[in-house]
Amino acid sequence: MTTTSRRQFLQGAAAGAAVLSLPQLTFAQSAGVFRIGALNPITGSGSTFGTGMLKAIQAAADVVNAAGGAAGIKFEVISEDTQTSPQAGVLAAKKLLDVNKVQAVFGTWSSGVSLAVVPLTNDANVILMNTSGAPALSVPPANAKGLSFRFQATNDRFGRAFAEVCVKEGFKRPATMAFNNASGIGNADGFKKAWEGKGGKVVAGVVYEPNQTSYRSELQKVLDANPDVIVTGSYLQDTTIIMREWYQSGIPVKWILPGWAGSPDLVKAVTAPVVEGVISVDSVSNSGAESYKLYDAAYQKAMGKPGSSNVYAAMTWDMVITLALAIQSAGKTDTDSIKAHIRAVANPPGEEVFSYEAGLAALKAGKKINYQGASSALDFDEYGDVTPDFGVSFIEGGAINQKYVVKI
Amino acid sequence: MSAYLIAITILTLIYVLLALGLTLQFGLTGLINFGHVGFFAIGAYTSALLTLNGWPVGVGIVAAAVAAMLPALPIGYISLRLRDDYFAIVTLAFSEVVRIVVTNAREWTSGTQGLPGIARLYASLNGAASEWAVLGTILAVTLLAIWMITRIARSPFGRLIQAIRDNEVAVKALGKDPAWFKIQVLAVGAALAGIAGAFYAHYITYIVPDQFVPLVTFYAWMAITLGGASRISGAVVGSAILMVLLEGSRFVHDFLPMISDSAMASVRIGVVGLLLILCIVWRPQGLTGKRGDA
Amino acid sequence: MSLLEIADLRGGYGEVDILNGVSLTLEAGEIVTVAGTNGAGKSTLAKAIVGLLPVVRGVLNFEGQGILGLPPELRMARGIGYVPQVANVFPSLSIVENLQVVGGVANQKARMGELLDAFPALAQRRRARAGSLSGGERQQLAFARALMASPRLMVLDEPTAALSPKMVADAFERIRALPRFGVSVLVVEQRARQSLAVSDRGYILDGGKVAMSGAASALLSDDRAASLYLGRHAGR
Amino acid sequence: MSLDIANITKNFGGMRVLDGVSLSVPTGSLFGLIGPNGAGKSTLFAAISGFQKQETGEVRLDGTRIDALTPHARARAGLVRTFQVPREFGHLTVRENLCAAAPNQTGESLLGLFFRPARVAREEAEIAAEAEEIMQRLRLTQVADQPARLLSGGQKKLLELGRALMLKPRFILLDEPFAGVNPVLIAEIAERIRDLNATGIGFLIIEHDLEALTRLTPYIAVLDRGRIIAEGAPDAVLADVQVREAYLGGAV
Amino acid sequence: MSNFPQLIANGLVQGLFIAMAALAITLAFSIARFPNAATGDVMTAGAYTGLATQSATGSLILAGIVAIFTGAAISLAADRLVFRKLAGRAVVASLVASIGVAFVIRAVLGVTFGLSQLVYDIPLTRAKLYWGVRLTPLDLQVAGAVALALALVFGILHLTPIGRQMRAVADDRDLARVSGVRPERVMLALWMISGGVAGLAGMMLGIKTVVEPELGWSMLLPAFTAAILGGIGSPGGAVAAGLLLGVVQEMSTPFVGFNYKLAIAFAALLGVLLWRPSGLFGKREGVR
Repeated sequence: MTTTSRRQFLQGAAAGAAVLSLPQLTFAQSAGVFRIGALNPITGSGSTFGTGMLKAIQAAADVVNAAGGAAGIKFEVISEDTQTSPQAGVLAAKKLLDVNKVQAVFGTWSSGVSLAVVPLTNDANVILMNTSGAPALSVPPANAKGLSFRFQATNDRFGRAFAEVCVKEGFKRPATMAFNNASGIGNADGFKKAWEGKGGKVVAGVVYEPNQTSYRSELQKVLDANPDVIVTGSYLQDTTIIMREWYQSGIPVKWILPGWAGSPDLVKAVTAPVVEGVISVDSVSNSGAESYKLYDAAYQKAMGKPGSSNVYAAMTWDMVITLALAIQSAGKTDTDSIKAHIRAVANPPGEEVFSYEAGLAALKAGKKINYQGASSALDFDEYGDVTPDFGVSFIEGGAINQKYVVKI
Repeated sequence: MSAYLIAITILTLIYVLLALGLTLQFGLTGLINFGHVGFFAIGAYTSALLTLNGWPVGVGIVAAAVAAMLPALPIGYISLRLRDDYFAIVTLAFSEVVRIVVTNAREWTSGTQGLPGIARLYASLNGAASEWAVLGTILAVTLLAIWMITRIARSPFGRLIQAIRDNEVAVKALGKDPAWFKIQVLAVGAALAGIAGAFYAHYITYIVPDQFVPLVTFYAWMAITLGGASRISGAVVGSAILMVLLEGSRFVHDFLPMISDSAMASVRIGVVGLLLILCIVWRPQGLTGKRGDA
Repeated sequence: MSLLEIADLRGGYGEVDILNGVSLTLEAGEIVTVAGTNGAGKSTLAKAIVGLLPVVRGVLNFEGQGILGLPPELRMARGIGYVPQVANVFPSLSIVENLQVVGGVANQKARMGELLDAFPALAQRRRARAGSLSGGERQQLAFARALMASPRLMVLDEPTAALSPKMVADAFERIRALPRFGVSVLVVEQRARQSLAVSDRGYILDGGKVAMSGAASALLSDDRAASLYLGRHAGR
Repeated sequence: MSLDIANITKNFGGMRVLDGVSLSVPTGSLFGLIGPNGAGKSTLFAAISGFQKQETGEVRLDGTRIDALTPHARARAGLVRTFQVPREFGHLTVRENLCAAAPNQTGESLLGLFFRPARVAREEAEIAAEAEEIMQRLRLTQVADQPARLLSGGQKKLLELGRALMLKPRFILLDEPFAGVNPVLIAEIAERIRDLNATGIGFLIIEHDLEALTRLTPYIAVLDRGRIIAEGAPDAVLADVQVREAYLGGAV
Repeated sequence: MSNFPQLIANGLVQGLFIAMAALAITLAFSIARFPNAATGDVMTAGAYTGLATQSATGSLILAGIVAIFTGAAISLAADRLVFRKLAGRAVVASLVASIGVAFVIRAVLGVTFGLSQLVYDIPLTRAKLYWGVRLTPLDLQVAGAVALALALVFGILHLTPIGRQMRAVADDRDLARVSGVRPERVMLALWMISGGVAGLAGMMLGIKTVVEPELGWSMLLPAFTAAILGGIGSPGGAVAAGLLLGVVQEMSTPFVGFNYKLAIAFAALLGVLLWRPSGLFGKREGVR
């Protein structure tokens, strides 16, 4: 522990909060450690995923450390809760950056939090890796320095994937139901744009408010338009209620859900017969890859659930591995070097690697590598966005079986 | 001082501005305004939208104060006929309507996408200097507000609003219109909330309707309850304690590492709740009030 | 042994004492009037006796036993009835329910029957909500309610405050009759002359202390009492 | 010059509380209003002072119709009322209660407060002096700096009267000024009212204490079941058979 | 063309939940004299314990009983430890303290049950058509349970000595005490009933939706609105207003869309209060 950081911190102790942190040892600054700030939605509307995302970061850090670190440097994970709120997210980020002196921030989930935090990481000249969908994150001012990397497909890309699935499945009369937030509306609007671009027509669209006891009137309005499929931008909780109420209505229609809603938790919540035949689309197309299996095992161990129940955890897992490979490749831990090497280790060309150990070995052997992530092939474009392929799964007898992959 | 503590101080001062409005409205006048966050939201959106359209931040902040005051007039006029506790719910409903409107008026507010990239105050200065400048500006505005409310409290106007708190009907019998005074009190509190909202928007640089939920109002109420509703110092002390509670709980983890991260969130909310209860039971008049003030 | 014995009673609502050392006694079978200037502490004394005053110190014995530590409901169970000045009935309860609500009555039905017989105006409207009664009817109901548990002492706080002159006379008649049923009365009254006229003894409070006391007739004829506390004109 | 009430009716639910009340009270007079409980006296006050809207009827003060005005506007026009149950400003001191009642204060406008501080200070001094004088007149000086909630019922009645006087009204509606007041003080209050009346302030007084009222007011009216059933000199009115029947139950 | 009968039915079903929550709030208000913001989290507690019971025993009846007792026990404890100490203080003190109680309850539930959503294991049944209105057996069961709970509450209030005493305390606490009513017993009964209603309401809501930590908290605002709309302190009014609120919200959707329906509820609140300042079933207050 350097005396400066401690003294600086104690100066603020009069503010009261600081007193509580006296026993804090986590911001010890020793040469061989790289501090990662895990900034996840532990509470709030993202709480379904937050803890799993954090566990995946920790598990991946353990993998890196067990392999001797990245360029000999061990990872240390310091976590904070964004509470899925921009304000709490900003304070949490300030704490991570300022008190814990983290050198990268991983795993902001909702677009609101990412957009609020990105100016801070930019100021601190620190990498931010997020799992948000808002298009604004790709461009300045948010990504003015190119330090922001997005491991999730943008809402727009999701919408395009939905449209591809509709074409492929031969649907003619799609309708949309969207949760009234950035992601829900983004998905539905993206779909509408893509579908109409193909000359199709969306027969009905509803944007609904969260936290209702029933969505029956909303559902009724959509069903009144007699669609053959309903495409949603929704979350687990509301989807649970909607699926039940739809099932009870007895009206036949097909569903296309985003993967975070059409998850094993949904099947568990509403029982298998209700969601039989529902199509779930997610950007984790690599479920056959070895990297996914590694992640899945780690997740299973940490959370007691299959990795498929939390696509964001796969993304945060990949964040750690990608960063470690980039550091290994750069041989240094300053932000500019890391930024410069992320694409080098994740994008083609190069030898496809699926685990940190393999990547490490290849890099040590002086090879150019292309990390294939657990969440996607993980190729970053000029905006720091991935354009993953989308896995299309069908819920059959309670199991979520991936049938094919669409590319956009 | 570290940037983190500056950030906490800035947000504390924003809460002080909110709480001061409540001190004036509730502590002095007896108005139970449960819709404070509505005025806060109007201020935030007004300044954000103006500056995003090229107006200077200074103009945005002034406009925020004015825009927040505007709805205070009709709300005051319509609902001041109502009983105190009904007024509370009507104002709460107002703030929810504001949130629903900014959520759904997508052409103006981009709805749930939120407004990113709101200009920062003193953006031209480098990191630390800019933080200090922001802190200094908000501190100056807060001190001005404290001076203003103190002056009001000790004036004939202050005497009359306290008379209204004690017995509104008697005030009417004395030839003074309580509604007009209440509207003014509402408007002053709304303006402070609007300014607080503007500072908030320019500090966080991103606003979205989710930030303007009733919980913000309750936090401001907690601040004046903890600090003491009938004293101006109560707003300051209470806001500081509130922020220590909210942020301090982040550090509880360092004391109790055995608590899992997800449980930590529950522990945090439990600590806030527990301290709130203890404070009210143990010092009903708030930390600044004399016994008997309550 | 006196029925009620008060010595050096002090107390108030918390900030300042309103009672500054009141001493008085009341024997079984007596009617005692407590009069005094405004702010002298008359109503406060009544509240202290029945247990509704938050802060009380001193001696308060009922039938020889200290009751200062008892809550109002237990004092009532010991035999102290109370008719407050205003708000003396439960407006949203019916007349019958107003009587039924009284706790600890041995033979509730029979006792209620007796009281309804004694107050025929109430018996007629037994299902009516008390809130719909006139001032006089409310007064009767308040008396009946207080009598339900067969108290041995009734504390009346300005029982005529809200009544028209016609009703005032009725009310004093009712008070005068109480000792015949074994009920002693402590009545706090602004209409001191009329009240003393039906009383055995009287106390005059001033500044939270007893300023004068004595037989009712003596007080009524006392010049000093008249000029300082009772006013010159005779009551109606 | 008079307070004129013409044909006022007022219903509560299905009940007619005021049934065409008309009354003309000269503004310089002392005028008593009596009636049994529930006759509608306080409701009549509420209608005159604007606290309740009547169904029909007119109220004029010195010839000007005021029945469309709000209560506070009527008070500003010079017609001030007190309440049966005192409505003191409990957390304010007696002195502050009186000061708060002073009309047209620059310091009660936020603009005035911040932009004309000198004028506010000057006015405050004047108001304080006035309050001091009224407290002396009403024997409230000893309790001047006590919170009003600690006063006795009678003192609160005096405080209400004092607050009304701060307005320098033309006409005061007094609702049971003697209720809860010690008999000795009653005579004094009556004396004050007479003094004030001599300075030209008119009074309409509701009171149950007939003795005290009839000594004070040379003219009374009797309200029964929402109607004026008699008015005139006290002796004549009280001798009226109808009045004795309604009000005194025939037995005096 | 909108199917108004169906919208009314949807609204009534939603209104039932608002009504139950509003009933718990209004009961507590009538005697304890403050709007209890912990009601929502008492509901959540009922939902969780009911769920735990159901998954342990498989019995929904038993789950209901446990939910009711949980609600009652938590409310009693909150009264003992917090609210009782604030009696006689300003309403706002109790209100803010009840927010604190709400947070503590939520914290305990969060630590005990975690933050992910849980669901009751209820077999889903298809809806049936009744005069062109589609209703599920679950809707009818919920309605039946609410009706039963209401009948029970009103029976207790009007037909039992303790209910009479509760109403007496609601009218005038001091007068009740000098009439020999023991306030502790009344408060005990009050919190048991109010808490029990909240616990049951929470379980019903949990069955209808999903069980998560903010289940009851997000119900609080509509419930407060209904309690006030019905005239606070009036149990019948709270229930009627809750149903009305549900119906008005759903009926408004063809005209204002789904996003403004909450705003419509508040507009209705404002309209009613301007027309009848004491709520639909509240007592009128005049100035004397």
